[in-house]
Amino acid sequence: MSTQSPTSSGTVVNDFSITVGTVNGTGSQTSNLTILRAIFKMGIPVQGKNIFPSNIQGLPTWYTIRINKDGWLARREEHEIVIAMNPATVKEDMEKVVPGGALFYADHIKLPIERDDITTYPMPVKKLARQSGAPAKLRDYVANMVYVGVLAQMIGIDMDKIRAALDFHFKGKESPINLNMGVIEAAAEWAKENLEKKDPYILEPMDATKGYIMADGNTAAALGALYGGVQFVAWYPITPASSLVETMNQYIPKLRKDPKTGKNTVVVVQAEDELAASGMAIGAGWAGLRAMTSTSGAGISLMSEFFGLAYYAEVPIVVWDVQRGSPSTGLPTRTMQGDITQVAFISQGDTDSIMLFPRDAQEAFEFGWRAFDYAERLQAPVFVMSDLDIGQNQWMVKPFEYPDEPMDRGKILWEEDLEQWEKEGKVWGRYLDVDGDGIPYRTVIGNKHPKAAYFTRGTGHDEFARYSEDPEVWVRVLKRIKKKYETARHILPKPVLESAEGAPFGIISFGSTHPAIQEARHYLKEEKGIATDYLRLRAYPFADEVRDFIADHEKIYVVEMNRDGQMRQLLQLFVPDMADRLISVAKGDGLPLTARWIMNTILEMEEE
Amino acid sequence: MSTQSPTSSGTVVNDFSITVGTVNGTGSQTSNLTILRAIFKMGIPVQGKNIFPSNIQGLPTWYTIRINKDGWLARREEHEIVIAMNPATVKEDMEKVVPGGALFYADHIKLPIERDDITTYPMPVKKLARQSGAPAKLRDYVANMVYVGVLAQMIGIDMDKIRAALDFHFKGKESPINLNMGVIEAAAEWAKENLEKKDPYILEPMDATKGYIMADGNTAAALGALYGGVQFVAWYPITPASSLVETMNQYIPKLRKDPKTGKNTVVVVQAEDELAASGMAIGAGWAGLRAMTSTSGAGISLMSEFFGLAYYAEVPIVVWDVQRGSPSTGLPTRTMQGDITQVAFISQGDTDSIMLFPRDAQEAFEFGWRAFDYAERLQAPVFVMSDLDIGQNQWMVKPFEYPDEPMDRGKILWEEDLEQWEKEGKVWGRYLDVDGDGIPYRTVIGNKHPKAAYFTRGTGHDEFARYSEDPEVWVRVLKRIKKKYETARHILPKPVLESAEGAPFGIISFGSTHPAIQEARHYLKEEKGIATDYLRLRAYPFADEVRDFIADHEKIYVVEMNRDGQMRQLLQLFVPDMADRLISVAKGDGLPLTARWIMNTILEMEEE
Amino acid sequence: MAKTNAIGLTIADYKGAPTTLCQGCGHNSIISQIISAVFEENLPPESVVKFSGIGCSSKAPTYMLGRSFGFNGLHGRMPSLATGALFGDLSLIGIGMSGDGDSAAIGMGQFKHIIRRNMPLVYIVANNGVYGLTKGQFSPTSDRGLKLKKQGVNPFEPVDICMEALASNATFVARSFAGDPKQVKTLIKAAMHHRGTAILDIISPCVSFNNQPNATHSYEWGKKHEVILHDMQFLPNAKEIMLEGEMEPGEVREVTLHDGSAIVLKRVDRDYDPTDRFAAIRALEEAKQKHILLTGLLYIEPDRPALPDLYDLPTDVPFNRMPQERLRPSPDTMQTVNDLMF
Amino acid sequence: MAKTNAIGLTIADYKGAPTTLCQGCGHNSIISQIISAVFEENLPPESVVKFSGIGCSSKAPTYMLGRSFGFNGLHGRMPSLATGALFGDLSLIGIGMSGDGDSAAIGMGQFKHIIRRNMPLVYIVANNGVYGLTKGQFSPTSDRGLKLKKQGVNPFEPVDICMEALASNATFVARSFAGDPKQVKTLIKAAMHHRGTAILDIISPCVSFNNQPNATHSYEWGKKHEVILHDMQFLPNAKEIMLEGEMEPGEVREVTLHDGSAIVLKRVDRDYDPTDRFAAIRALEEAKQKHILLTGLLYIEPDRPALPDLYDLPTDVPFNRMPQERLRPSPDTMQTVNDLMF
Ligand SMILES: Cc1ncc(C[n+]2csc(CCOP(=O)(O)OP(=O)(O)O)c2C)c(N)n1
Ligand SMILES: Cc1ncc(C[n+]2csc(CCOP(=O)(O)OP(=O)(O)O)c2C)c(N)n1
Ligand code: SF4
Ligand code: SF4
Ligand SMILES: [Mg+2]
Ligand SMILES: [Mg+2]
Repeated sequence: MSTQSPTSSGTVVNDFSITVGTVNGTGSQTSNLTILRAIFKMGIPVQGKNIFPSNIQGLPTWYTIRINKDGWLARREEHEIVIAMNPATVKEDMEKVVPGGALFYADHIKLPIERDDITTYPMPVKKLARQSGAPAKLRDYVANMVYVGVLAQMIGIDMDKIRAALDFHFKGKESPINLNMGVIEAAAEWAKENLEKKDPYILEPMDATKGYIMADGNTAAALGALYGGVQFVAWYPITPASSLVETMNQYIPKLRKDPKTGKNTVVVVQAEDELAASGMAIGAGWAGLRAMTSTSGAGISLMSEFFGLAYYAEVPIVVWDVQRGSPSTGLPTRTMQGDITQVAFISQGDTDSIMLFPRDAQEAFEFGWRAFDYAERLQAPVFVMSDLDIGQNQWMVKPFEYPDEPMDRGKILWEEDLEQWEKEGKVWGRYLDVDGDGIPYRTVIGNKHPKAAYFTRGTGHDEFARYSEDPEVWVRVLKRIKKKYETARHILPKPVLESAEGAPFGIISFGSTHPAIQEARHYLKEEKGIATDYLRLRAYPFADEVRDFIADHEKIYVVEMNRDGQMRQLLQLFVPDMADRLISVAKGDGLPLTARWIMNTILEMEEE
Repeated sequence: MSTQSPTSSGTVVNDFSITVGTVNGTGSQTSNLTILRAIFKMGIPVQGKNIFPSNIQGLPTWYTIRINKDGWLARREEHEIVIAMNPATVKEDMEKVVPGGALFYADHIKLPIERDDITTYPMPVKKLARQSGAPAKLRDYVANMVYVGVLAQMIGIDMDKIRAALDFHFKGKESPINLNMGVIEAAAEWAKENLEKKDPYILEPMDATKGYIMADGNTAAALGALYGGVQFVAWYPITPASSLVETMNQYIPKLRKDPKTGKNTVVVVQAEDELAASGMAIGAGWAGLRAMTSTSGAGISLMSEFFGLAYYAEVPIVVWDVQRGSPSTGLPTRTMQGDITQVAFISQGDTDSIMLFPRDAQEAFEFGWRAFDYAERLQAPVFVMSDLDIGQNQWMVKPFEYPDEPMDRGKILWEEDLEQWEKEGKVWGRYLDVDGDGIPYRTVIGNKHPKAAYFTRGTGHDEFARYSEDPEVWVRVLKRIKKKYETARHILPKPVLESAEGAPFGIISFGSTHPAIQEARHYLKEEKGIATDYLRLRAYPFADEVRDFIADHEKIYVVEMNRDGQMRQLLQLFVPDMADRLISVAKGDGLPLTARWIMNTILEMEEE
Repeated sequence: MAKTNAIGLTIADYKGAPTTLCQGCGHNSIISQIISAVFEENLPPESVVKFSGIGCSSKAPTYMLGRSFGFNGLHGRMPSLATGALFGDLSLIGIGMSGDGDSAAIGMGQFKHIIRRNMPLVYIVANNGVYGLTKGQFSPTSDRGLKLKKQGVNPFEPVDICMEALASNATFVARSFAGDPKQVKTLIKAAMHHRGTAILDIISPCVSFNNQPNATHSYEWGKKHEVILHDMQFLPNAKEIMLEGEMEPGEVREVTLHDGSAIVLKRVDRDYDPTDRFAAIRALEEAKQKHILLTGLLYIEPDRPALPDLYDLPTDVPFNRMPQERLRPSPDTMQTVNDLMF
Repeated sequence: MAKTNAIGLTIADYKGAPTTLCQGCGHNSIISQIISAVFEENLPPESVVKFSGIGCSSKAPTYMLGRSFGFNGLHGRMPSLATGALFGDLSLIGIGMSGDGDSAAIGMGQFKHIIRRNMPLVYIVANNGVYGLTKGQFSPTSDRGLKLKKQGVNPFEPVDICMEALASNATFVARSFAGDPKQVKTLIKAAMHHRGTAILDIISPCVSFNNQPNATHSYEWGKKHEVILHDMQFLPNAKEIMLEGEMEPGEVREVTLHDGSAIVLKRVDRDYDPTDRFAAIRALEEAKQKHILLTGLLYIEPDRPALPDLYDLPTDVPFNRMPQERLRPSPDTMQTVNDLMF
């Protein structure tokens, strides 16, 4: 994989991974983010992934930071540097270190060093924490700053950049910044005096992060929604979706003060459960508000019945599914792309679904606003299928771009429109397909035109929203709705294609696997000489380009993070005539896929 | 279609359909069932279908009785005899009558007879009802008995058989039997004196119903479950599933008194909603009871989250889905096979589902008891996919057969078993695959062995039911569960194959479409000379025979009652290499498919 | 010519599709009173929005106010739909129709939580103590000991809708009886002016499945056992308060609502203070002991903030008419936001 | 050697996996008291079955009674799972652990309806007024005015678990405080012997997210404001009733449970009758006014039939051990049934 060949000087520069093993609830997140951000500020491409347990305090947790000068930032399975702060896991942590790597460990941990192929650096964590003068209840927390300082010294993280990171984290508040900085500096000083560098891993400033930001996908989604003009949000807390709305709450005062009155233009309701959250959002969407909810697997299941209503009554609503390890309560703090087929076939009866698949935080922002345009244009639920990796980890991405299109409120008729229609002798019926695209016109509450009102229901209805049990009416309406999804195929974000000369097979993937795919493709090309074509899906139902791509390849590997190859199943149904070209490369173990696993799996299948 | 060619005497004997148009809530069901049963007792094959509105009283409702000497009993679209009792629908009812057919109508309905190609018989319904001496509040009801009498006279229904039908209906109670019989006889008398038979449709006794019973599928399912030893039922009322448990309640005192103590051996709880109903049933299944719930579409959606738990925690439970018109609240009083893909992909994450597809009331009985054997053997939810047509209509079927196999309680370990295992040095873990079939051994509450207890959860767990977030454990357990469903394929009811010499294509179908398929195949053969092979699915996941059948045919029509060809989708995923052989013949308009529609659709596709 | 109201509409402008409920169903008479109340209050039908769950009761909105928007949602989920929808235009009045099954069984959670949020809504539980639409199963409000044809005898203590509302700190709790149309109408008027969730538990007999004379949800029982807490009058404008002829000071209580309208309550048997929550609970307990159908305004708290009051929303234009310029942050904020990302 | 109880087990036989809850979490002390109560009652761990929903509180069953079966179900759905499961063997004792979010938000419906059915279960709401596991959002029992880090200020009136239980006619309603372990333990013992749903609303501080001194769910507030209704003792065998030394007749009330055990309540401030439902409601109202944490057995009705009593079930063998011969109708019934079909 990533080569890590020492330079002439015997060092490995800007190309390694650091894993920190701590106990959760001890504030180690601040330390890890500080390291991450400082490296980013040094201009070195970097990404952090948090592998944490489903509890609040006291269990093992790991944070992995990948540093890669070439910008390959997917998860790796190799750990060049391991920092062991947790006695409960120190043994396995030590085993993780690659030969030639380094282990930093808190020196109060009794650790029989069983390996001679790595460098070990004990750190006097307790002593330094005590010396920091921090109050007793902050000791654990401060202890975690010790490893920041030691590491900084040993691999060369810029102290200025560390201060910048702390300054950002503490929003400029002097006292915590100074407290932390003091510990870090003391630790660095200690390391300088007491440790001798023996491992090869070092950092050198670069210029490769200019024009990038660091953001997590939930923040990006929240911001995207706010720029999308979201007006109504109903939610129920659930990992890993909670921070999406919580972050939104933080930004509302900054971003969503009405320029005219100075008042708020978003309503956020914490519902009593997911059924109510979806009901409120659908009510709001029906009433003409840009409405959304945000949840994860269990919530999607509970909302099923409501999604069927929104589908058949044709109510716009945006649903963020920040996917986590499933089935059932599963692995609440792990990532997966496991709800794809469920959403595709959600709710009783014949339904269709619109799904968007953001690649990372940047696309989460973009889909964050666009999703409302699709939902209102198509008068249908739009699911944005994010995942824990996108949602909760920090991604190095291009800055968010201001929406390049005005808000599309879809086909809404107000009083004057209805008058105009009347003048033109046009007949309005809530479910009439006037334009031949399957999308009817709608009115919303408050419209004072005496003919504006209609009665919405989930039971059989005709084009004028009247109750109907007529078999032909039923079939006609459902066929027309199907047409709407045909229209959707042409409106939704197109897949992104990357072709290479002479590719023997294609790869299809989507969402957070993107960096790993790109890296795998790079190695396939560089190490095995295999060029690959790559289609990154961004929406379902699929565009024609997807069919073309499949038609162009004898063999296509569909890479995804679940057990059953769910996206492959949807693709097989899309191209039954070429269903057997689609080969599943699927793993859903809760962790982001690595380039190595993708490459090896494909190579194995190629050999078969 | 069915030929109806008059005999030499100009009559059409035992081969026509009668449709009765009434107002619901007026007791016409009793009249219709009386007609149906009397004809059945005359030895003539007969079936009734109720097309009713989703309200309680005052709306149009139709009941169609098909009489066919050759035993073709699917729904037809032709109505030879129409009885019009409802002023609101009399015009359309008149239009329904086939040329040469007969219209009976209540003579207080002002009806300009616009057709001269049919015979019309006015009936003095009010007068006869008045003369019956029935109390005023029973007038509407009695009025409906008038048409029974008139019809009986005009087509020749045996009065003895009518009395037998009433006797059955009123459980031998003299006074209602006599009241009704009085009206019917008076009406027959009146008809004899005042009407002249001009249409050709008459009945003649046969001997073709001996060895058959008449039963609805919900009753059959209820009985099946009772013979299956069901112990715990939790439900929430919903059309068309309610009568399943309501009927069960009626039979419990008769069938489920403990032979030892004379006490009851079934608990039925009406829950506060479907979430609770599924939760209770899963709790009971977990505790070692034979547990079930019964619902329809909306309920399935609401139960989604719980099904995921039962899947992953491996809890046996039987779920009856009596499907109705969907999506959403849809057509609550119409039939459909619309929940197939939803159930196949139910709940968040990767899941699998077991579905059984009963053909009619008889198979509903059989699957009624077998479902528990599968659920307990496989430690998984088993869905029995019935529909409104099966569930609520009367089917002429072979008598129910006593279970030919003992109850299979699956792999349960009691105290002595655990002791034995210990002696043999075998290790028990709740989720250990000891036998290689993917099915672990379980213990249930009350087991007093100190090592019997385990902790069940929907979160990640290892083979010993211990909490785990380990990626490898997660993958291993989910793979093992998948294996269980591979085992299921070999255990579940095999598809039923009917082959014909020289068939140019195959037909695959399932459930209540069976009679229409058989009739369509008959016509294809008789009228078009096309022999067909037919595979009737009975279970999902599919058996190997399904693959073989598809492999044996270049072209297979998959016939089903929904919009999207849901079963075809599942089949396509089962045989991606032959996915394009499967052609969807699907309609979901709320009514049972007719043989004519199936045949014509296939013929049209053949021409294309 | 048909009588017109102050805004020039006739009662026909307030009608809906012909009812498909059973003849004599209590729900039909509630429908009539809603129609009359909105007509008499001179509200344009467009200013009302109808919501319901699933059930016979929940079908009712189809049969009234045909010129009002309506949403017949899912079983038990009316409150959430209404909550979201009414934010679309907070100047509108929401009327929610639900049943005892809809609100006390599957909908218990949403029923309790809309009350907790005090979302303005006229929340009617058309309470017949039975599941009508699914043909006569027990509901949570069925009498203990009630015998139904296919269901046997109900062994459970009934849910008391008003008690539940009070336990959840509802700001408007009333009980009435479909057989007492005048009171129903007055309560609906008052409820439409209440700023908060107004719970109306209206005993509404199901003539098809639960109208046996001994059932507390029957016409006969209601007629025989109704005891009113007070004589009620609703005055759209409190300043105009004109006591009915016979009323004497001291006999009358008056509650002023947030919009200046008022409810005037005339003493019948005893002085009853509808702003005393604990008294309301006691009254319910006593009614249960005495086996009477106690009707009237049990409790009102006119001043608790309603849900929309918790958001500082613009009021110059309905929320669903707010233009893009006021919803999308301006382009210059983008840079600031990106800077905030690190 | 470790102390053994009457059935020869040590406390270790009642322990579970090591807790992964936060140090100092109130739930941990509830766990300890459950362990002690079962140990002291001399119950084999196999005779208890544990249930829970989802939340920190719902994780608790893992950390106790490792030799008991347990089912950690879904968020808000503990009551339904427990209801179904306990029919498997009605001789067992069910202990359900839930949280305030689990029972008062998503689980409100099931909470109310298990009470209505009076299914025997020790139903503990470990009430911390916050969502612990999802990191500190408001729960329906959060104090009005509570300020949480990422959530702002809670504007809603809290749900009162005990009030809700009383409104639903619960047969056993108690409030306690994790900081008062003795009372918690006594109540758990009594609840285990109650034939019906026993609601224990135990204020159980969340040290990570809601332990500010002014929060009514904090240790500090609880310690300062706890007022006990009575001194409690639980006697497994009523015949043995031996009043504690100082007790004088008249100062003491005694409630006998269905199995002959008894709760003995010693007067503290005033005489409190825990069989008077209305008095319980009043006590809750007063406690709210006075801003105190009133703890003790608020209400008990020992004799109402429990859900299993409504089915005439065999008792000679647990239901889940009943053999096929007693479950499947005999072959000769088949003909009769077919005859019934017409
Ligand atoms: C999720 C769901 N479950 C069940 C049903 C079936 N259902 C329709 S109405 C109803 C009960 C209605 O009772 P109630 O609310 O009291 O209204 P009523 O008909 O008595 O006025 C039920 C259970 C449904 N429509 N949706
Ligand atoms: C259906 C569903 N929605 C949301 C969640 C996320 N969730 C887990 S625990 C919890 C709240 C727990 O609060 P509470 O019951 O008060 O327990 P505590 O952690 O405070 O003890 C939530 C919302 C979930 N697991 N399932
Ligand atoms: S069944 Fe009952 S509730 Fe339904 S419409 Fe008829 S009378 Fe009314
Ligand atoms: S977060 Fe709160 S409730 Fe959860 S374990 Fe920690 S202290 Fe207890
Ligand atoms: Mg009702
Ligand atoms: Mg809590």
